[in-house]
Amino acid sequence: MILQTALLIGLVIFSVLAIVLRDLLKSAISLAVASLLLGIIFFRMKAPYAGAFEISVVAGLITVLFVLTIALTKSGDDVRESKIANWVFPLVFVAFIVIDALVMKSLLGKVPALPAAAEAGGFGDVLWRGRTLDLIGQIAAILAGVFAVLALFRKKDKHE
Amino acid sequence: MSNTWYLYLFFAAALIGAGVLGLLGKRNLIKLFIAIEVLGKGISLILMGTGLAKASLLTAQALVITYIVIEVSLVATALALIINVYRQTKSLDVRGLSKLKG
Amino acid sequence: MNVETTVLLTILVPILGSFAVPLFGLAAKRARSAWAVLVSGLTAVLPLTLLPFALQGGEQVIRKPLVQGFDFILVVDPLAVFMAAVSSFIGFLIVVYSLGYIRHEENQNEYYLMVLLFIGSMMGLVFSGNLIFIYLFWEIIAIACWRLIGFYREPAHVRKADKAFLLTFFGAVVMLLGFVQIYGVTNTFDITAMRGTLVPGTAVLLILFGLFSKSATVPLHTWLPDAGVAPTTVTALLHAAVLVKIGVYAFARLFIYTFRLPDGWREALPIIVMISSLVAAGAAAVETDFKRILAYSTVSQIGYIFLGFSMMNAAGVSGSVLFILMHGLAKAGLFLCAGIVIHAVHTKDIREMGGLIKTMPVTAVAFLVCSFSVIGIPPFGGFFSKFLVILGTVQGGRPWVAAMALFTAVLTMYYLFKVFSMVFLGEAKHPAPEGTKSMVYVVAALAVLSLAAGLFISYPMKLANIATTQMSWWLR
Amino acid sequence: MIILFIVLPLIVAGLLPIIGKVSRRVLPDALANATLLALLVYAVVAGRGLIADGPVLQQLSWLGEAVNVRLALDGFSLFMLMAVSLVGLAAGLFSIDYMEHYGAKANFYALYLVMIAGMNGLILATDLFSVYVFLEVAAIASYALVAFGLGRDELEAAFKYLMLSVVASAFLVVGIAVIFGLTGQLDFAAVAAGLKEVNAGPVLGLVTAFFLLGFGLKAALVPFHAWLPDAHPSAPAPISAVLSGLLIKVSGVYALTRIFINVFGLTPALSAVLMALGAVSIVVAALLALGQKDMKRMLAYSSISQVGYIVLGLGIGTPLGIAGGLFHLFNHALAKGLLFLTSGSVQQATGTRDMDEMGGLAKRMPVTAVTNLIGSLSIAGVPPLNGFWSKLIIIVALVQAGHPVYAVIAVLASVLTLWYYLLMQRKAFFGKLNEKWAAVKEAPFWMTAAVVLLALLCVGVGILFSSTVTTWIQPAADILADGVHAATGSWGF
Amino acid sequence: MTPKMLLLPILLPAVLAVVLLLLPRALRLLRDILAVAGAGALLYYAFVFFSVKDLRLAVPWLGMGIDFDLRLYHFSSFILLALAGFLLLITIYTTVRMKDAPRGREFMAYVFLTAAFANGAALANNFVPLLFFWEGLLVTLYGMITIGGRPTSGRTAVKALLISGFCDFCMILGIGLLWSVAGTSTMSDISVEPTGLAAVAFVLMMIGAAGKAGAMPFHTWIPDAAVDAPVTFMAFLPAAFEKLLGIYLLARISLDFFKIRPGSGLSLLLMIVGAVTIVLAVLMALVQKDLKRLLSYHAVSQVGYMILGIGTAIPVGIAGGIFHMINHAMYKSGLFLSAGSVEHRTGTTELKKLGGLGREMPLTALGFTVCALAISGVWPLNGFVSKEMVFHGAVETGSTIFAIAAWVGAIFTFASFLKAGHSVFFGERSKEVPAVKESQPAIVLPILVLAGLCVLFGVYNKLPLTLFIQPILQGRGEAGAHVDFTAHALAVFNPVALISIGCLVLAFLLHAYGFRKGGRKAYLASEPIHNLPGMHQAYDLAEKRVFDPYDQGLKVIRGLSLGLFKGIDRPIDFFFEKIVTFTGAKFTGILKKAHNGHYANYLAWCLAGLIILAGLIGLLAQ
Repeated sequence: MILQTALLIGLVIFSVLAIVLRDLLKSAISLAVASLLLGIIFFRMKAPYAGAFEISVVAGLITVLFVLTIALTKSGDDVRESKIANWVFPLVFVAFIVIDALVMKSLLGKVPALPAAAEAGGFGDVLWRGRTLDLIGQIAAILAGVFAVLALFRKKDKHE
Repeated sequence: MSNTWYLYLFFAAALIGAGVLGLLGKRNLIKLFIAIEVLGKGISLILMGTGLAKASLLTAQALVITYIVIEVSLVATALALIINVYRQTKSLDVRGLSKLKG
Repeated sequence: MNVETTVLLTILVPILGSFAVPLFGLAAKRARSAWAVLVSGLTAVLPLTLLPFALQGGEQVIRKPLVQGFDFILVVDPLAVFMAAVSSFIGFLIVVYSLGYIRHEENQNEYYLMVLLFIGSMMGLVFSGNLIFIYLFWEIIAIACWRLIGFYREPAHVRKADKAFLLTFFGAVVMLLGFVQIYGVTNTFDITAMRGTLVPGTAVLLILFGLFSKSATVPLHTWLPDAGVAPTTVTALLHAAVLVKIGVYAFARLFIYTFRLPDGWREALPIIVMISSLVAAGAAAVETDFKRILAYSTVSQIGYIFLGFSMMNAAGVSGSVLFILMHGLAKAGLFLCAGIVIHAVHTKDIREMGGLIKTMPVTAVAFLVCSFSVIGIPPFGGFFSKFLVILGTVQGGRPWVAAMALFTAVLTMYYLFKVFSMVFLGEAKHPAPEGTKSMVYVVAALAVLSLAAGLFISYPMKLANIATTQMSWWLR
Repeated sequence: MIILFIVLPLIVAGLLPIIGKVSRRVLPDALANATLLALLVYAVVAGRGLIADGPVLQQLSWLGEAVNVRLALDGFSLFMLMAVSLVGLAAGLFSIDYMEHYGAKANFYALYLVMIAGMNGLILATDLFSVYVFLEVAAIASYALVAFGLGRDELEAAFKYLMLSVVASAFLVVGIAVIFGLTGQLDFAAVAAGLKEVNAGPVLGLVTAFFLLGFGLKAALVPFHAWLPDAHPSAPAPISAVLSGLLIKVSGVYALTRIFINVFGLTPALSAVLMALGAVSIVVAALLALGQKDMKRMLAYSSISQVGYIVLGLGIGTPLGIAGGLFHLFNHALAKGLLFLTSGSVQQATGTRDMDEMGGLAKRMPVTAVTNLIGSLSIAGVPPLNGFWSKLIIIVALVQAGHPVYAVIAVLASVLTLWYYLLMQRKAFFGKLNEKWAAVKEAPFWMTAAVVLLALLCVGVGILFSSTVTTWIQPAADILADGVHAATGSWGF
Repeated sequence: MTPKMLLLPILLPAVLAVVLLLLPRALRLLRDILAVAGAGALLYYAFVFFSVKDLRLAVPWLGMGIDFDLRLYHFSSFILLALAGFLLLITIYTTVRMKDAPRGREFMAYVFLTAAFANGAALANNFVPLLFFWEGLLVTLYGMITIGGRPTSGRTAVKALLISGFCDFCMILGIGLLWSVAGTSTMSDISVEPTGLAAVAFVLMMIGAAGKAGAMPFHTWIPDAAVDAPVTFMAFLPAAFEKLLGIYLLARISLDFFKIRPGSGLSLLLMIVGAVTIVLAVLMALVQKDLKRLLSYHAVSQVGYMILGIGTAIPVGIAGGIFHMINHAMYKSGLFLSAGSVEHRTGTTELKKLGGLGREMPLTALGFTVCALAISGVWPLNGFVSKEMVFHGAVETGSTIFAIAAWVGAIFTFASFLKAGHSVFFGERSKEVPAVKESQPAIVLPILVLAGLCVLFGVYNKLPLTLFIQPILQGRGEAGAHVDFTAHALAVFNPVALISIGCLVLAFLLHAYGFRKGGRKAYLASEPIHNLPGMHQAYDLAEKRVFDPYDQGLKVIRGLSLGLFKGIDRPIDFFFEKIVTFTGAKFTGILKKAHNGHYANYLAWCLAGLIILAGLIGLLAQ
């Protein structure tokens, strides 16, 4: 339990780092680390498939995409970030955490929960039988992503 | 154990908060998208957390996986967009993207 | 041909005919003109065949069921027949006049289409027995007007067209709100089912707002003078003959035929409309633009029609019914005369005209005759209508309002003769010949009709009386 | 085979890049439009028969195994499918000529069909998460389509659209997750049943707010609207038409309505909030539209305003209000689609969207001008066009339900609507021909055909409004009316 | 004699008017013959009608109790006869006088049209036909004045039209009120007490009638028309027809419709109007330098006597008023016609340019002199008789102030005619006018006929009094008493008559004094009075039309119009044109500024919206 909490805290810290760090590459790496931590958390929550996916796809593929983009846009690093935001937002974030904690505490036990439904079968059954439509959706999303990338990187012939 | 899902929810909310604040405060396009990724992590976490609460981890996993796939599509599209923007404007500053207004 | 077929034809012939105009326009200019005259002529004849039916005091309700509550209902009664006959006839004259007037202009297809559509929608409105369909035709007319006002496509003209459309649309939707409120009370839009219902005061306010905007009553009148940028045929159609009468017709249809007006309104209305009349007459006396003067004059005269209807006694109502005819003839005549003059001298400013009686005597005399009729001087038709309205006002116990009305009549006389003197008398500044034959014939016809309507007053009066007794359920 | 609505466009989309290698133009054109036409025919011809005996809940079997693809076809979804296919087809036809100079037609159609598939999936889905999934599918495709021209403005618009959308859908997933956490279910019926058992007041309120943000942003309700006036004008005209005509309605209004009315049940509080959102959208967007010089931007703001009407009507929650809202949804889809298409014609002919530079184009492009006029008047609610009837029904419903203030707002805003449309007419079409455009020609055949199709539909629906209402709107509204708790008054006028 | 015959006096001239208008110029002779024959036929029928006296035609017309109702009885038959007589004379005169006028044909048509309307008005027994014919006269009035052809003719025509129209509109209102009070529009059925609304109705109808007759303050168009309109018109309408009709109606109003009693407020009002008209108009007449203008002011002044007479509400006074009406029509027509004759030959009517024409135009001079003496009330001419009756009536009311006013009028009337006659026909032959001949017979004949009638009606006053006047008043006065005014009509030796004669003498002295003062120039004979302190300024102001209610009224109308336009109409337009658009633009501007294109801004709205909505739902759910 404590480990899990520590992992979660780590997740938050790395996520925040990913946002706060100046250097884009470092942020991307922080994000990857956060994903890794999330994967481990999933794994520890007895959700191995999700954990695996998180680590492989998010920590892996997406990080690669980010790094690629960063590489392609190298000279765009020098965006001057808002000074005020740098001061104010951490404060707001801390306040948010406090509120979050308070809300969660007050919610604790207040929300009546239905009895948990027992799940039959294994993960495969659930995914393939229970969420088949989502699979079609995934295919559609992948198609959309692929076509989108194709469209955005096509050779512009003569528009305007 | 039965209440651990609140823990996940708490942290998920923290992640979402961080992501939203990042979206509001950052100016670098890539940074913005990293913030969205942070937001996504919060969402993954919250999905798992609720799955845990309802003892429907398998469904939750299915959802998270679908979510991740969509996220990948989205990231690909978004990054392609960002690269295109960069090619056009030679800058990654979101403030430069305010030509359309009024 | 029975009544039902005739009425349906009266509505459908011009509406469908209007959409055929571009097709004929593709074929030949002449074919298009012929078609327009044919359709409008047919439309003018059809209501006339209903006159015997109307003179017997007949009333027939035609019902085509649609979604419940939105039934297509037509009410054929003397009032409707009277109105239809008057507007379609004047519409026909104006189409004939147009042959000469706009023959050199562009966009004639659109012009004839819109004019016919206008006439057809007018017929639809006149016979409609469902509030929603009244509104529907009301707005189609607004569309047609809008296109017609902007006919010359000048930026300023189109602006005025937009203003007219917006203002009348604004009034109309407010009126629609009133209809909906009535629907909330009665659960129907069918006016034959609502006769004698006392309507809520707010609904009356809302509906009157719409009527005033269409009938160009102060304070919603300013679009009408501005609409004078349209071709004169259109302004004649708009101002004189048909468009502004819609409001008063709807007033008669709604608040005399159908609903009971709350007492407070019966007190207030005469004063409101007379103030409108007076203000417009004052403005007409100040203006120097020929058509604007006539437009303000229209606003002013509309006040009388409202006044007569609002008195709700036999003299007032039948006077107002008659007024619709007389004013239609005379004001159309005035506008068409103005059209001839403007067409010839290429200015609208009366200060730049003068002495035209020498070169265009027919026009001048027609103008004079129509002026007399508008002012209300016998033996022209306008006398009877104005007299009856004033008589109705006095009999309704409002001598002060009647005095105001008469003072307005003096003002009318003042500005109309000012115009006549400046345009036709005095030294000639722009001697110019009269227009084409079709134009001159039409104004002469209108002048003669104004005179004939006065000399043979008993015929239209009979119909007006029948219409009055038919619709005034409280008089029975 | 309801799933064809999702699968068929996806399959064709998958094939298109390959076909695009063979034939760059003709085959993609034909194939894509044939697909859309097939869907339309299927929806119109077969769909009504399918739901004759009440809503269909289809469970598919695949390779002999029962797989849980649960698709629901009822009056409401069939109505939406029909609308999507119809406007989709018109836009597709328009693209034949219009997308010519963008290049990569196969790619374009592929994205377009994926978007259609996403919308269809969303309409047929019976599961909260599936709704999200298909919403994202359609959204991702639309980001790319908005940026399809790859110009600076397009990219900027697409980027903003994407960023704001992503935030919205993030909140949507959070909401779905919370619902899942409360009930352990995702299926509409199960969630509805589950929510009845759980008394989760404040949490449900929060979820409602999340959903309002999520779907409200998709539907571009004020204050979640800011992306729309950037994104819709920047997209190629047919895409603008589909985005304004369909996407915001399917992924915004439809989903919102489906979930709030059929799943959550429309509480008075929710009804009040929806109506307030609708009214604010109507007024704010109408005022904004008034100040626009860019034709498509004006149309975009107008979309926001009209969506306000739809939400206002649906938010009343009475059967009449729902019917009015749905009817307006359909009418707006037709008319706004039409308007965006004509704006595309104008843009292609003149190369500008700035209305101040246009003027008197009616002379050179009569068909475009007339169809544009029909669309404008229809949206402004001028009879006898279709938009009038739906607005009328909404206003009647407002008055009947005792919301006179909203009725007044709705009415006055329609005057504003007419105002800016008249501005558009005056600057672009009605008026003296700008000498610059003396050589301009009427749009090519397919573009003209598409706008004429929609214009005829606008007029036809207006004249035959009663049969349209009874055939399409009433079944749809009945479905929703069942879901309204506070169902008062009887259906009918 | 069927009732349908009553349409004849209306239809015959109307048809004739159309025919005359349509006859081509070449057939001028035929036109003249037709006109004279028509007028003769009318006169014949008028005699026939006069002998029948009792006939009524009532056909349903407009519904609501409005019938086309014509009634012939002694009063209307008398008016009919008078109208027909004047018509014939004027027609004869016109055939020559308007021969070469550019719109002579039109003028003739107008004359007959006027006759048709006037006959109709005299016969009408229902308010609506009455108004129809009464107001119809406005058309011909306008048309005839414009025929004058001078640059200002149009303006004067409009002035006449506006003033008459105003009076007619007043009458409409009065009729409406009376109708409401009496409950019927059939004139012969109406007799109400003039109290409350009915009193208002009386005043309004009186304005209509007196306005038609040309009483002050509705007279100002007449002097203008004298200059701008053909002189025939002056003899025809203001001098004859309008007086006949106006006073006819005034008498009907005061005698039949309302029960006006001597000494009542309304009687007093009438008398005040009468007296004021007499004095002020005659003072204006006195100083005129143009014959036609001078005559026209007298046409106004004499109306005062009639109104004063009727206003006394005493039989003798009323009879005097009505008798004065017919007398006035005769001599004033005669005077205008002689002025026309002079103008016809000399081309001018300015007193200064004329002089000593008596020798060259003896018949005209004779006619003029007789008529002038008649109007001045010289014994034994008709003017003396009717004036005496009015004086008697005025004295009998007890308010001698009115009698004094009438006498003052008499003084100046005679003085001014001495001046006019002296300057035109007597004295030195003017050098500005070339030698002239007497006018054609067709011009002279009507003048002489009228002059002869003046003498006849004076010397043999029994004829008109018993034939025309007394039946009208039969049954008034003391119940059952037989009315007879002929007894002392020409009596000289009573105080009233002596005072009148004294006035004439005074007038002669005044003229003689002025003549001498003015360097023996007759046209300057009125200058001493003109130059009296106080008077002079008043005259100057009058010349500047300060007292002209028309000009002042126009100023009011213009001011009011401008006020309405600038004060109500334009602000409303400003509201729609500027304020609405400005407000719209302002709101739009603010909102547009908010949409600054920054994505963070938009995101912030979304989040704020989220928070607000969450709060709102929370609030509403409770």
